[in-house]
Amino acid sequence: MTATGLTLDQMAWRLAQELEPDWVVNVGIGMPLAVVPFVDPAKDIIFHSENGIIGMGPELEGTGVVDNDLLSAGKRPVSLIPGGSFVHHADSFALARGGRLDAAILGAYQVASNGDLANWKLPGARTGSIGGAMDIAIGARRVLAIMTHKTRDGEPKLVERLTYPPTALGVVTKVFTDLGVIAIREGRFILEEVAPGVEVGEVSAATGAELCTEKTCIMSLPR
Amino acid sequence: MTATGLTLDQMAWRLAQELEPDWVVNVGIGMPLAVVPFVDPAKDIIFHSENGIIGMGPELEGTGVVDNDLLSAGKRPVSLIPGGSFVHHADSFALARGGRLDAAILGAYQVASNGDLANWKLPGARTGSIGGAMDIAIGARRVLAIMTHKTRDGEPKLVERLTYPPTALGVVTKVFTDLGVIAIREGRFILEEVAPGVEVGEVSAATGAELCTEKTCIMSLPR
Amino acid sequence: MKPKRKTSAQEAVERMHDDAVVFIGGFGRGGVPENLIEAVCQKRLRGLTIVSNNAGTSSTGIARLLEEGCVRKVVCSFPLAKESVVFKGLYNKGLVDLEVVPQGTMAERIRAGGAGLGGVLTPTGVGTDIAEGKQVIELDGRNYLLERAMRADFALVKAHKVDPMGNLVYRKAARNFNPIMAMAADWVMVEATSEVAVGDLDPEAIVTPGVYVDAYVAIASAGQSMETAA
Amino acid sequence: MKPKRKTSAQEAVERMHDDAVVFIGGFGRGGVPENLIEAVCQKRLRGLTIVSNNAGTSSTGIARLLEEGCVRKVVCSFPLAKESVVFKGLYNKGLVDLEVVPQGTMAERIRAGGAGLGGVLTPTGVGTDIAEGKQVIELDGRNYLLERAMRADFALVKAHKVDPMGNLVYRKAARNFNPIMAMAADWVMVEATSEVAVGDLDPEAIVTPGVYVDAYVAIASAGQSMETAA
Repeated sequence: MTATGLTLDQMAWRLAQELEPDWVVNVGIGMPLAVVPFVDPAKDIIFHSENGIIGMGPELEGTGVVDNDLLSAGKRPVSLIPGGSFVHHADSFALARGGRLDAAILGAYQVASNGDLANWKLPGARTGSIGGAMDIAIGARRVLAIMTHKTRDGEPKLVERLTYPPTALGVVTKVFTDLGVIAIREGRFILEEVAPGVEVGEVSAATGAELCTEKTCIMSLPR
Repeated sequence: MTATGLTLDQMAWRLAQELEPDWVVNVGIGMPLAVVPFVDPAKDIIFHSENGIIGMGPELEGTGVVDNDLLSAGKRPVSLIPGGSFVHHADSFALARGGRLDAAILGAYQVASNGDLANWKLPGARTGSIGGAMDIAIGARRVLAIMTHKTRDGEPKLVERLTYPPTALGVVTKVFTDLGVIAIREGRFILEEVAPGVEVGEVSAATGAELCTEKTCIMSLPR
Repeated sequence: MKPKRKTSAQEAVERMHDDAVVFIGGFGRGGVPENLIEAVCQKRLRGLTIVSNNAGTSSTGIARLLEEGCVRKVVCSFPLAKESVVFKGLYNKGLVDLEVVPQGTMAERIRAGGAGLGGVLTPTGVGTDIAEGKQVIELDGRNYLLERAMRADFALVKAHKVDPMGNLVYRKAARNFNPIMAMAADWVMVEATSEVAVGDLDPEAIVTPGVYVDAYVAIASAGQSMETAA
Repeated sequence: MKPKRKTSAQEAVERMHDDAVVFIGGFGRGGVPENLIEAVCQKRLRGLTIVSNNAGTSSTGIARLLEEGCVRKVVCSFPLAKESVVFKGLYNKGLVDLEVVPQGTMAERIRAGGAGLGGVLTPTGVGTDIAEGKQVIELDGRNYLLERAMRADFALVKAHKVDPMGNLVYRKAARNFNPIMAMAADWVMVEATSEVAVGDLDPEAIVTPGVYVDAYVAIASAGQSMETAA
């Protein structure tokens, strides 16, 4: 059914359009990393990496030498932009919680219509890896979640109430899936854009909560 | 009566002997500043100034030019020792509260036999200047108070219970007055040393609480 | 990264308004943004709450703001310095309010505001007048005061060098409250002694990352460092 | 100021003992004091509680300590990295305890320990499993968790340069937890890539003042920065 939806690259491209010039943005590990190459350099986005890099530059590839002192949160070699700087971990998370992140891009297991986010632990699991997700989700002005619309088993990941252990409550502002762009406002999912070739009704059926589709547009993709 | 006691310079000299090599020491404003010139440079004491100087050097005198960016807490021009550094105010007080100060030298209005310290506000006054005294008194491993044994009106300043507003509770470890050196242990004043020419009974009479004088020695002064 | 707004002192303070809470860096005369303060005076604002270590000395810094009638309340640790004559005059006449905060508690409250925390538990002030009206929390048999985080609408920060990205370094003990105040205000204005090019500041030595800075002025202050003693 | 104890990795860890709580700097492989860790392994300590961001990757860093059976408990934010095979093996067999702490909360708890605070109030973790057993405090209608300060008996710190007074600077993102761990342990051991003379480090750029350092080792790590990619 979702064969007609967006590819990961298309999802990442669409999310990248959401970032506004000069924003300070934290990018989580996993799917969010796919967004970075699509961000227009002319927007002068300042990327924050939780391990104390303010002004993280693009990933380095194929140089053969790895500088372990300059890795992203996903442990991949990166660069520092001119004017970037380094801080220690308490100062790095002070920035994240303190309101200076315009946006955080996070992966998700589930997102609820009240903005609750689950992305660190599976139900019933003994434990999970939180990393910095709880602090970043609670601190960023906007939390942009990127995930497939449904699980591999076909279960909806956009739900009325989380069944996975929460990461943070009431934080997600927008969700970017293979089927469309869903904003969260006043406790409701609002389908702002639907992927080309996908029916609005198909998105509603794949969503585990009420989906407002009154003002849904068809997403414009490049080319 | 206290005409036979120590001069301020003698009190300061005696307190200076108390500091052990390599200690990190905070020096308050007022009477404590008199101690610094008597500290043996060979002890390599590291002076901390609350305004973010770690390794504060001696006061500068008569140079004609004042560097307002390098003043002591008492707003007097100082220097930085080789290997000294600067931190911001939160980090400066983190050091003070965090247990890395071996000693603080503070002036006092009153000291109680349980170690309570009063040094910031007069009784009945609308307000006073705390500065960093509360944090430093609570954080330093040893609080060495320097003050005259009695007020100008002849009232004892070493008391059983504070009548002045407290700065910190149970913190003072030793008091250096014009009449002697008084340790505080297990809620009691212990007269360790008496100033030359002063009678032990005279000190007891000038003290507003029980004074243990069993092991009192006569203070040795230089020359 | 786009350059921050470089401006004049007058333009920098344009968006400041009456009744705002304002952080002002400095300890004694070190690290006081005197040109920005002067611009606030000239704007004739009213009802400001000023958070700073001192209440102004002689007729400089915060004393200027007090003199010009801009200030309703001062939050500080050391209000009654010998030279704080303007403050003492107004305070004794009941013309300005005062909240005295222990210096280390003030630093932590500001840092907590910048760090998105609700507050900190500190042993400082337990059993003193400062504890009045505050929650006491016992942990492992030791008492702590719950001290609330503090944020401001505006911060006036004095730096040594600024680059066009807003990165800051300070000079000696003029650092004091400036870096933590820059973290904890909604709009941060910097007065730097000099401006350098992007890349001139060592990324390892930048104390305040430019993300905290909203506007800056590059101007050498007459009354600042290295003045001739009176 | 007298020089700090300069020593070998073996001598540095001499006073460490079984059942100690130990801070270890690092994030991934950046800023991990690998030589000090190796010395701890060789000392064959038992029952250690290790506080670090990760639970060790492949067979380096904390994975070495786990492999040698030195560790009773790991306190970290990211235990289940793909490469944390040693930890996962032991954890699944019930041979090591785990406390998962959100990364920013871990940083603040350590800093609070260093700053002599009892704890901090953070919005992080409210309404999640992390809140279990913790006091919730409401301020102005927002809920915060009371997170306790954390201190350690020992800290193993990785720095870039050290001077004989113990002053430290770090290299790039290898800074991470190292400076705050150096503030919050009773005995702080530093492994620096190189040693410089007193005065060579700019007083404005020193990140960890020497007063926090008890002993140091100057040694270049094989597996650290600038290794050739596999």
